[in-house]
Amino acid sequence: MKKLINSPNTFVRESLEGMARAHPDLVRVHFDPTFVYRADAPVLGKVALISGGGSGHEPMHGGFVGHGMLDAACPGEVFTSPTPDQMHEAAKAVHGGAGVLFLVKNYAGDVMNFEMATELAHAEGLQIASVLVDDDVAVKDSLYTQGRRGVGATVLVEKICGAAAQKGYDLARLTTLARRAALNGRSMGMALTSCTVPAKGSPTFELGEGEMEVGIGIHGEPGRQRMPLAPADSIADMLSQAILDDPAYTRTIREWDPSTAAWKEISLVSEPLRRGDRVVAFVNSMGGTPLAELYVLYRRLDEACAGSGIHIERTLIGPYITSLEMQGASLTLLRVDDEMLGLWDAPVKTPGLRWGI
Amino acid sequence: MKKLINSPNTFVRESLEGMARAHPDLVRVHFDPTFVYRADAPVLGKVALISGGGSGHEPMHGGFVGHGMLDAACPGEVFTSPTPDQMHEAAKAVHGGAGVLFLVKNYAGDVMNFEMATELAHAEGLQIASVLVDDDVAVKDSLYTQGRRGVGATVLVEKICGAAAQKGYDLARLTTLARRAALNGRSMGMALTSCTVPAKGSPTFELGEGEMEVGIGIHGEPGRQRMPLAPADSIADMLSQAILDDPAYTRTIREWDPSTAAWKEISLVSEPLRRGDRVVAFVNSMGGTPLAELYVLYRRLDEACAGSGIHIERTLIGPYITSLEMQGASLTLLRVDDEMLGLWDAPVKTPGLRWGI
Amino acid sequence: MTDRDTLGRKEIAAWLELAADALQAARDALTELDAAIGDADHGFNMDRGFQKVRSLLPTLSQQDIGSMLKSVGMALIGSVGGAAGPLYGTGFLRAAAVTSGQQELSPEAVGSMLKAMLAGIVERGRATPGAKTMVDAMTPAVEAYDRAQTTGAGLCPALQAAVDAAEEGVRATIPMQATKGRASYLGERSIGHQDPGATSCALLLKALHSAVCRGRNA
Amino acid sequence: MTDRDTLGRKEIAAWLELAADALQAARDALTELDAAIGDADHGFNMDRGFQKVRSLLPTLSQQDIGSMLKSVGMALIGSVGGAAGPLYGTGFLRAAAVTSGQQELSPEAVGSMLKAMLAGIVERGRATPGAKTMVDAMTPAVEAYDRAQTTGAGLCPALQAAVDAAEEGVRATIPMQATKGRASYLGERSIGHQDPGATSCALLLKALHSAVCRGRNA
Ligand SMILES: Nc1ncnc2c1ncn2[C@@H]1O[C@H](COP(=O)(O)OP(=O)(O)O)[C@@H](O)[C@H]1O
Ligand SMILES: Nc1ncnc2c1ncn2[C@@H]1O[C@H](COP(=O)(O)OP(=O)(O)O)[C@@H](O)[C@H]1O
Ligand SMILES: [Mg+2]
Ligand SMILES: [Mg+2]
Ligand SMILES: [Mg+2]
Ligand SMILES: [Mg+2]
Repeated sequence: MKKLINSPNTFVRESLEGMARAHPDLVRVHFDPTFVYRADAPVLGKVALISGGGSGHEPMHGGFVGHGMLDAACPGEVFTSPTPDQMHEAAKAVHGGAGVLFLVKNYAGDVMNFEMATELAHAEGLQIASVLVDDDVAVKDSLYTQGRRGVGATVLVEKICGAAAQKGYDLARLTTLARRAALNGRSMGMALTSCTVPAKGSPTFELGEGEMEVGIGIHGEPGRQRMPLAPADSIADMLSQAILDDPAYTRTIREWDPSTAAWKEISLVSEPLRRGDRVVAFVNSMGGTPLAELYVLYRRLDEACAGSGIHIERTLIGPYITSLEMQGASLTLLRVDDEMLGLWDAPVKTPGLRWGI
Repeated sequence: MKKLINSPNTFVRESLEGMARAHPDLVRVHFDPTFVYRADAPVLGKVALISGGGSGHEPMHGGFVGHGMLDAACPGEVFTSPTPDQMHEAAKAVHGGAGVLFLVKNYAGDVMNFEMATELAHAEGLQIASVLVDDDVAVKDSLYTQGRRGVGATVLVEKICGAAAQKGYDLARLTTLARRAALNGRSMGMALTSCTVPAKGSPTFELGEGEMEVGIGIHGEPGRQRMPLAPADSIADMLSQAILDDPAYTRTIREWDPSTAAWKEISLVSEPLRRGDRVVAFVNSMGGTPLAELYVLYRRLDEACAGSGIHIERTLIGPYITSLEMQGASLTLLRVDDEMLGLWDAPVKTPGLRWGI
Repeated sequence: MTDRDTLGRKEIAAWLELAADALQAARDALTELDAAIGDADHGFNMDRGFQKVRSLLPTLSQQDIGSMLKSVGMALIGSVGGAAGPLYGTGFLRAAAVTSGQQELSPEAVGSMLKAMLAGIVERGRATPGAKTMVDAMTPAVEAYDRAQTTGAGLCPALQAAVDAAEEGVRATIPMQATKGRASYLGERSIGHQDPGATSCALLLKALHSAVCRGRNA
Repeated sequence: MTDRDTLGRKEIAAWLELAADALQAARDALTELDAAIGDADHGFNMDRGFQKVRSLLPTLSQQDIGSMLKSVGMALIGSVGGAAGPLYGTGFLRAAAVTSGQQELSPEAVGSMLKAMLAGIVERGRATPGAKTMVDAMTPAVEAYDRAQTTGAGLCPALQAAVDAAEEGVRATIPMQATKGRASYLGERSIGHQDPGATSCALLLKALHSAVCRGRNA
């Protein structure tokens, strides 16, 4: 294992310490329990937006804390969901009196830990809501799986909802927006190499020189399928067709209802992309794939969208939701309307995403 | 070789096409000869700032084209300096009547090709100046080498000078600033892995599992020294000490003098960093090293600077001047004064660097 | 059955100590299992959690069994993370609820404790048997314990039956296609691999058996 | 020396064709040499440049030697890039300057052409012999040609002497520590490797010899 770390045990903590020192104007880091929060938190009267998940996906989520995006992020160990006390303490630290929205990626661990945190925060008297992101079209059904993983769309949903929270949306309106944004995102990823979890010290899986994994998530887990390595255009075609051809997707999920202070099962449908839709297109590096290759993929994605009558309104290209040093990429299309587009364009000032300010 | 490309022959072109499509509001790409230029070029009355170099360092330089940074960038083949016609045509396309400044990294190839371009552009009637960036302290002497390589400081110099050009500095003042900024930069880099030049298809050098290369440049060339792999803190200490302890560095370089329209040899001294100095600190990924590891390095660099009485005023952390998918990192400290700091903070809007706008 | 056929506070402490030993020893093996169909962290997660539990043991010595198990549940919830943390954590919290105030558990009470633990895991994770999870080790174990109990077996034979059934349950996860947890993303590719959570579950039960029955004749 | 002991336009064209062949064949080998002490592109650079030159050949057939060499210089400058592009490009431009308007070159004129080429390379790159560059192949070649010339040797023997000296010069770069070009960054680690630019330079001279002397008795 070759990494610029001191030890697997101290990696997450030292990395967070470095981030805090590098961006003292933007973020602070609290330890025991661990969470990253806005340097100017709490922002009074604003809904606090909080996310979190395992580490190893940087800049997500800690790098998205700041003006116009997250109020706090809770990093777990590498690829391990954070624990409920982290979210609970973060919520207490950053809430500004207007409630808290948890944005949760759909993984068994994240979901359960956030559920417990939600109950804790509610018991503490906090007004709390939670929305799930589950955009990975590589996972086909929701009945015979844990449901679709939350991947690339998470970044876009955090940006859009962060802008809305900054603009003063109340908790109910923000929750509705977050659910709508999440339902409009679709992603698919692939890997050229495995990553190496520091504590394990060896690659999670082995791939031959002529092979790739298609339909991967963001935790170094193997994908749906191992295939012969293909040219970038074929890969872009395969991923973008999976997204563009993905039919309506229905699932039942549990969401915390702040009005009744209870979990309710709701059935949600994500509508397929259709000719004439407007999207934000996101080409993401899994960590070890350089920017120049992402642009090769984007070139083809742009053609594919044009061919399907999908209008790319904005782009995001780079390593934003990563799997350590894995080589590979994911594509995300998020259907937007004027409201979401305006929120996308709104100023954001975080270590990982910044414009307009 | 595992890369998201279609073929080594089309890689640079397709990547540039992708960049142009991804950022139509910011940049355009011209082919035959190849250069990236501001979508709103020429900006009348503004000095045009142009840089260039081999491809494989993305986002540098094409990703730094836009408001507040470069007017044009000339990408060569992977790791191969561009040809003089590229710089010449770029200069003709983007100059706004106030002259052109070439920012050149100190490599034999870059220097010679830019020299020829300078002569061509001058012959064309353009007012032209050029400034060399040579900040790599891994190269010790200038007499028995090609002189220090231009590495990390290039990004910072482009940002600072781009802001100054945007602010309306005239060619003479911009040239003086560029030289001063370049003289205040010091960098050093290391690699955990080699990169693979697409056309070659195999790694440029082989490194054992327990080895690293120290004192590398940005072209996948081997470094000054091969050493046993060390913890991140030791690596950060080694790189930062090399920068902090680097003595005054004197070299004779050729600069084009627009007033006499001739090359003149000038002797320049870069003064060492001293207690009390204020710097921009830049921790750069060579392409394959993820952000979380850069923060581990930054944590220690921050300590080292504090220990040496160096005040870090601003930070830049990420993959900005890369060597394809190489794993490794470089550290750069650039001494700044109020003027440079103000220019650093000024708005910038490029595909690769953006804030304030 | 004799008067001594009970599970006391000392045995609970020994269980947790032995579980911490076992999970430390199995750390890399569990992680390898998780690498094949998950994200290569289950061994670290469980080890981290039970080392945390181990560090609490001195503070638990004066507590009743319910309080001990509650502390364990809270420690797991606060330190394991991932899927396993809330699942085992909730399991221990439910076990604590049915042993609240107890200094000693009869074989029946041990059965209730195990049942409560399983119920907590299922309540939290909503997995049914056959989904290729820890539930596939815990469910047959609870059933086997019950069966042994109702046929009049003592604590140790019943625990031995539970361990055997859990281990059988672990093996049974190999041909299953996962429908819960991270392995479910693999679809058919999850077939042929042993579930890491089921494996750690069997280790926990084995530690319980050892804590209670070493030195006794089963 | 006979009337036929000259270098004409046809031989220049043949030279460029053979050079393109040789650099194509040596592409990977030159790149490997550059990987060891540089950035692994010299073979691609030279091949790209001379394939460009090859593509121009049809358009050059009516031109005088100076014009042909000028076109070659411009083509190399516009397509090779890196260090080699401006160096060889300038070399050919200088060679063009001293052969301007010529249809045929005497052995002395060939000597001037080679000398001009070297002068161009040195003027552009400011390398002295011993810096581990193409100058270390070109300098002894020019000197050997001159020596052969002044002792009355014909064109082919003089070119053969130039090639031999260039190849000897290439070998002599192996123990050198580079002080120019990319290899100079390696310091002492550049020792023990053959310079790629010197190697391509010897190939160019060898192609010239072949173009002029195949079918002749040297
Ligand atoms: N919904 C669930 N119900 C029961 N057990 C589950 C569920 N989801 C996952 N598991 C168990 O958790 C184990 C994985 O734990 P761990 O690796 O620590 O968490 P993660 O999957 O979050 O990385 C799986 O092997 C499985 O036995
Ligand atoms: N200043 C110089 N003078 C003469 N030759 C040089 C000089 N710098 C480099 N070279 C030659 O150029 C060769 C490298 O060419 P190439 O690999 O194409 O360019 P680059 O080094 O820019 O990648 C070296 O092997 C050396 O012979
Ligand atoms: Mg995990
Ligand atoms: Mg090169
Ligand atoms: Mg796991
Ligand atoms: Mg080279």
